[in-house]
Amino acid sequence: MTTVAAKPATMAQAFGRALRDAMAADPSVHVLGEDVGTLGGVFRVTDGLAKEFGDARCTDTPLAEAGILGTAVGMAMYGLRPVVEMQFDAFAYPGFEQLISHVAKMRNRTRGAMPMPLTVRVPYGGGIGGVEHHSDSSEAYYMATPGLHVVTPATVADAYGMMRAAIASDDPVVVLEPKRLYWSKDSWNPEHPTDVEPIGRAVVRRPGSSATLITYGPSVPVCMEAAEAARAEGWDLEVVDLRSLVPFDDETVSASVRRTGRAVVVHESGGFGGPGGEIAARVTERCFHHLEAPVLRVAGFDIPYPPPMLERHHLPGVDRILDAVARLQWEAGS
Amino acid sequence: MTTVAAKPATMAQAFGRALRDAMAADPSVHVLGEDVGTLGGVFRVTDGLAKEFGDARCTDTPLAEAGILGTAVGMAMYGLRPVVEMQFDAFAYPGFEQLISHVAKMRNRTRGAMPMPLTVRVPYGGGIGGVEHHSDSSEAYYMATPGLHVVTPATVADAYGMMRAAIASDDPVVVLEPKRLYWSKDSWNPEHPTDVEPIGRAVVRRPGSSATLITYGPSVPVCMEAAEAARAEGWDLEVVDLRSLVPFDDETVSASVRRTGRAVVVHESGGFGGPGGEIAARVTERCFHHLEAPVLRVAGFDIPYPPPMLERHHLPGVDRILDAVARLQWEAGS
Amino acid sequence: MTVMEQRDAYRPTPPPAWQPRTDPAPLLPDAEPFRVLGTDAAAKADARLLHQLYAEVVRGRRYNAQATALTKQGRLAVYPSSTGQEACEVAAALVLEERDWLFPSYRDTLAAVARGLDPVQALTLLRGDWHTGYDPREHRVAPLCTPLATQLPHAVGLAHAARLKGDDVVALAMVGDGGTSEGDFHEALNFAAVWQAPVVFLVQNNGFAISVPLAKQTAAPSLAHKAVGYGMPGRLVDGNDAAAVHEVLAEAVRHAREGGGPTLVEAITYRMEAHTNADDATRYRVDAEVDAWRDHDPILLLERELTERGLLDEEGIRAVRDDAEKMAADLRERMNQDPVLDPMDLFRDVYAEQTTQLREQAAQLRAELDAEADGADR
Amino acid sequence: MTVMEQRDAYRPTPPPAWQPRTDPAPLLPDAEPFRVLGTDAAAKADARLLHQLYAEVVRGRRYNAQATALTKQGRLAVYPSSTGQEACEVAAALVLEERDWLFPSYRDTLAAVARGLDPVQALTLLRGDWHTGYDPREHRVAPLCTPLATQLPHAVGLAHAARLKGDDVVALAMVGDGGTSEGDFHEALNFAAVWQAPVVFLVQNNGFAISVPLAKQTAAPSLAHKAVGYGMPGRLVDGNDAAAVHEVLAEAVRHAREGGGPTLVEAITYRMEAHTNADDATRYRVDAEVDAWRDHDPILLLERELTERGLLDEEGIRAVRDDAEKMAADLRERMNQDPVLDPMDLFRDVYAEQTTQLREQAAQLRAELDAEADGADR
Ligand SMILES: Cc1ncc(C[n+]2csc(CCOP(=O)(O)OP(=O)(O)O)c2C)c(N)n1
Ligand SMILES: Cc1ncc(C[n+]2csc(CCOP(=O)(O)OP(=O)(O)O)c2C)c(N)n1
Ligand SMILES: [Mg+2]
Ligand SMILES: [Mg+2]
Repeated sequence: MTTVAAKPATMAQAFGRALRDAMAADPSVHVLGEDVGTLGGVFRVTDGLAKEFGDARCTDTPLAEAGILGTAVGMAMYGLRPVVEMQFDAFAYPGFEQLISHVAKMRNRTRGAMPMPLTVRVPYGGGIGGVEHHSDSSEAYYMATPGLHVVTPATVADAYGMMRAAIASDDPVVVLEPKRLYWSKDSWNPEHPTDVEPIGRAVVRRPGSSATLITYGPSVPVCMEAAEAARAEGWDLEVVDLRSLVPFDDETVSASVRRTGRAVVVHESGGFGGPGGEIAARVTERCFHHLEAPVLRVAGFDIPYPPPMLERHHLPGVDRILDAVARLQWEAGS
Repeated sequence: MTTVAAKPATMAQAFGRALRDAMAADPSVHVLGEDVGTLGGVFRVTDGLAKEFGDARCTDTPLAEAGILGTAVGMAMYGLRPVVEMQFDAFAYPGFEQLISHVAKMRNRTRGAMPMPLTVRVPYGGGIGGVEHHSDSSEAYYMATPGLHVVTPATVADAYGMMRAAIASDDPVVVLEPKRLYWSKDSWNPEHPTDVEPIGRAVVRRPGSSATLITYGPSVPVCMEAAEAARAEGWDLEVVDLRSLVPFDDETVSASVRRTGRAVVVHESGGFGGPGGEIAARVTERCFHHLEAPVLRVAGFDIPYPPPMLERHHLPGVDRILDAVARLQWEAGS
Repeated sequence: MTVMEQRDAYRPTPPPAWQPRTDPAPLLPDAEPFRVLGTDAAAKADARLLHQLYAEVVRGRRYNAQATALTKQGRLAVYPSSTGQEACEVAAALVLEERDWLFPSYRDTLAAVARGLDPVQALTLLRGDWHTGYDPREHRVAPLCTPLATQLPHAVGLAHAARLKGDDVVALAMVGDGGTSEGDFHEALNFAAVWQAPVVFLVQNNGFAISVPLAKQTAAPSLAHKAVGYGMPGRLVDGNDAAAVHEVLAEAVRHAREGGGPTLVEAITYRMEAHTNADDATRYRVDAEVDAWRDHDPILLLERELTERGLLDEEGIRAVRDDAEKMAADLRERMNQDPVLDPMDLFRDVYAEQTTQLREQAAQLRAELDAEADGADR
Repeated sequence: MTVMEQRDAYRPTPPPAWQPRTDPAPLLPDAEPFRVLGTDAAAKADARLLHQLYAEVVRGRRYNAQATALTKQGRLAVYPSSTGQEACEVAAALVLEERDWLFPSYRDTLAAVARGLDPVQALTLLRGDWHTGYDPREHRVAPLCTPLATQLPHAVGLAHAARLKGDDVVALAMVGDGGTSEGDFHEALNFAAVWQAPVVFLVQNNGFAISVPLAKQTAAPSLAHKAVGYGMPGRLVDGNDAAAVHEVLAEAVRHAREGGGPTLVEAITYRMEAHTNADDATRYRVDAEVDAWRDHDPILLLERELTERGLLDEEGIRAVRDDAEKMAADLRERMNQDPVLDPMDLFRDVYAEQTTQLREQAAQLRAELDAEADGADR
């Protein structure tokens, strides 16, 4: 979204700006987590918040993820809107009981009396040279937990908009922040931030006619690159950025696949039991007679996330995506 | 598996017998968990073990699931084969960090130096009138975690065989024990238990030609019933019991679907992000040109597990399965 | 390496960061559990309060008996009785102001009822027609919590939030001896102490976690001794002495209200019945142990005290019992009515707004139900 | 209700279950951290041990400096330095017998190296060519552990297993001050105490968890005070005084070995560098605080003690430094060689046997690599 006054900003800055604006707009928004205060977060997303709003609004907690989520549940019970940071994907696991058994279910358990307007920020994914436990793609766990919304932006503007929407939501939203896009820059005007769209709509990032790449988060730029490269092979690829994994925008995705007749789901999370299975299955259920080939998946391998020096072999890249496109049973050529 | 001396036994008894035989055969097998000793477990699966093998081999632990899994990791590091019980599905969640970050990854992290021959017993699923947090189907979480094997029996004989195979495995195995089949009985001879098959093979429980029901665990008997009922509608349904979710037996499943040309995946776990997506997607990838209709899914709804008085509306039953079969685009009739 | 050059600067001192932060002595519990009834301290106890505690404890016992009976009649899916622990349940409820919050565990329906909750609503979870059967905001009673110790950080967060808003609210959170072993117990107490949140943690040490006795649960001198590790006071109290529990909790609530931060209270009591109606306690404990506690029954202690001081006579006892019977009869009658169920409720309140996916699924169930009804009509 | 009938049986007694289980007094840490160097206790210290500690601490400092330098050269992905904490690292390694086990956290590569591990192997994780770069069984050093406090239950389980097998093995587990807030810390200590497992828990309280100072982490009088809540002894020691740390740990190891169960040791020390090379410590602490600790440097304390007692002279210092330089040169040289990588290793050791799925994926990568190589050849 380029406007006249647009200046380049990083995705990390856009997240931070969204937190700031949400805190300024609503005194019930509280940020808490490890190192979010004085340090401004290990990715500097919360930089400046403690200074502007004080320790009580942006709080360095003791080092305990279940405690962070659990106390946030209590704060939400009292009407606050906590935004918690899990420092890295794998360090959210100690909090899974609170997340699954309380955050996700509280509204339902209490027949709506106790909503959980809670935002859980999870820096996720690899490609940053992190040592073990710092690069997990944990979206499958969140997707399999009814009661949670799960979103993940791929652009600087979406980072802002989704974070605002997540905080504004009366339901718990897991915001998966693609670590390797934190420093991606885009012309984006923080003085006139994009309108905050409600959660749940996918978007066609690149129209095309030959096949659809269905993707999200850190894999969106890779797919855009693949679509560019595919032109040389004579394929005009459409790229759909899901943006929201829960709820899922069946309409946009199915419309695209019905148009193109072929689809590849791309994500860096492990393939087996990963998001791609769900996506491929529901696209097939809805578009079966429009499909020229089975919906294929390009995903991370079904292995523990590899060490930094080997991660490039694990992550879906342009070549692997094009290989999959080539397997989409093109009658004529390639 | 009926033999001459066969007597009816429950699935709970078969699990218990497997534990007993494994402990008798191998002094490195240790059972630990909440109430597994003196009480014999809340489902009585471990009944008698503490008496026969002593407290040190069958240990009542303090009440802390991460502690149970974490100390079991240490015991496995020292060469023991711990079998841990998570009392109910939802009470395994506090241990997820240990499970995901250590149990599943230790072999890989240490290049094979430290295998994790650890069995995690998880009573799972609903249909027993349990109050909240006692009926979760958590298999999606385990399936999405590379490094774990995930098995679930549907018969008394398999309960025995799989538990023995799980304990014998040099890798961590999550044994999902279908709670509502604990008291299911079968003629089965504990004096001549079935051979212990290696983990990973599906089995055709009922041959058929019209369509394949792909299922596992607590949904197997429901699918068998549905297949019986389907005869009246003129459908001859094949029922495949997956038995092992990880590794997945693509061969058996694909062979069946290629033969029948139609398939429905049935499980009581929530549909969205549940096992069915993965299964449907991989079947479609492999059998696309044999499919007359998209692979459909019959699953629990995408909601927190309902209270006892409403659970029958949530659980996939015969009618819902037959409805799905009817939607498999039969050209002629039904 | 500039160490050699620095050598002259060296003075043998303790590490710079070290200042003993607090004196641990006042945080440690007394060696013996605090008691009131049958001791000299009883003379100072307020007669009205004693009588109120008595009436509520008798009602509580009757409530437990009635709920257990309802399981036998198939009217409840399950009931974890607090028989023998009524003093703790009642004191926890009475010690709070209206504006305060109670965080009960799954065993504490009685505390919720003593706080004013409709018993039928309090039993909804255990009857099985829904999960939490009441609006937690109405009586400021959090949902009965089954995943052990997970309610403790909720109490801390709520109390902390109230304090940040400048509201005078104390949270009292209940947990069992077994629950103290969970990581959430640790994290909650630590957050509470660091934040100086107005929370009181009440551990009912009833000797068992299902079948597991305390000795397999902890090697600590007492559970109250855990407090010092968080920098909060630990208090030990006779959990069957309602007056003592009330006094210790009242003190802790006052302390919290005045900004003094959290307290950990361990109440020593005993679970007189099995873990739930589904449990077989003979597998792990002998009758003699149970019998030893009959002499120390919370009703007995109060009745003795009140009668000896002439504050209660046979007539007074009868009046209290009659009141309890009335409550029980009312409960029985109302629980004998089948709850009104709507299967479509499955899809309510999963989210503020139904997702497309849930709308589709709701439509599917609706169609199934209609077909069923059609079938039934025919 | 048979209460009235029982009334005569009533004697005002404490609750039957109550016996104070242990005397908490011996479990409590002293008010001041235990020190040896520069105090009267130093006279009793073994000269050989002091010299060994000195040599290892100097090596350790040099190792830290070298590893940090390697990050600047891009040879390590990241390095969490233990500069300033070498006394703890070294004492933890030296206090154990060969057959014992060490459970280090991600900051404790130095302890692993001091225990005999090849420094290049110890740094594999941080270089990034694999995760654990050594066979843990070889030197009985568990994998360097990043998820905080999760290694503690492993240590307990291993020590417990060894004891069950009748082996004389003690496990020493290391954790930071921040790590003590995690539920796993709580659960591990509780299991250890209940099982009386031969484990020693060493908390290096270095004042910070990344940017978070101790005061935001805990309100306890000391971290060592947490011990009493588990029924184990808590000990407080000057973490920069290698002789003191060694003595306290040796005592705890002996206690564990003799069947006395676990001990919690809090060593008070200071992280002289940033959290890792990627961290900017100026954001959360001032130089003056760091400087205050320079006078209390672990090398300084040892050097002073040894020189004052005539056990060390300039020549001896030089010898120790030369040895450290040699180690550093060797490390530098070996780390400057590119590790040999095989992408196909991705699929090794996920399971004992590759699944069909992994075989398919391995074949895919193999084909890609071959195609790449072909492309490169052309
Ligand atoms: C996290 C978790 N693990 C296990 C259980 C199963 N469970 C229910 S009650 C119980 C024992 C609880 O003991 P205690 O905390 O002493 O409470 P009490 O039952 O004595 O009131 C157990 C193990 C649970 N509810 N939650
Ligand atoms: C479970 C978990 N949560 C968060 C992190 C991220 N993290 C890495 S080190 C660190 C601070 C640790 O502080 P402390 O325990 O005092 O050890 P120190 O770094 O001082 O050695 C944090 C928060 C982690 N590694 N594991
Ligand atoms: Mg108890
Ligand atoms: Mg620290």
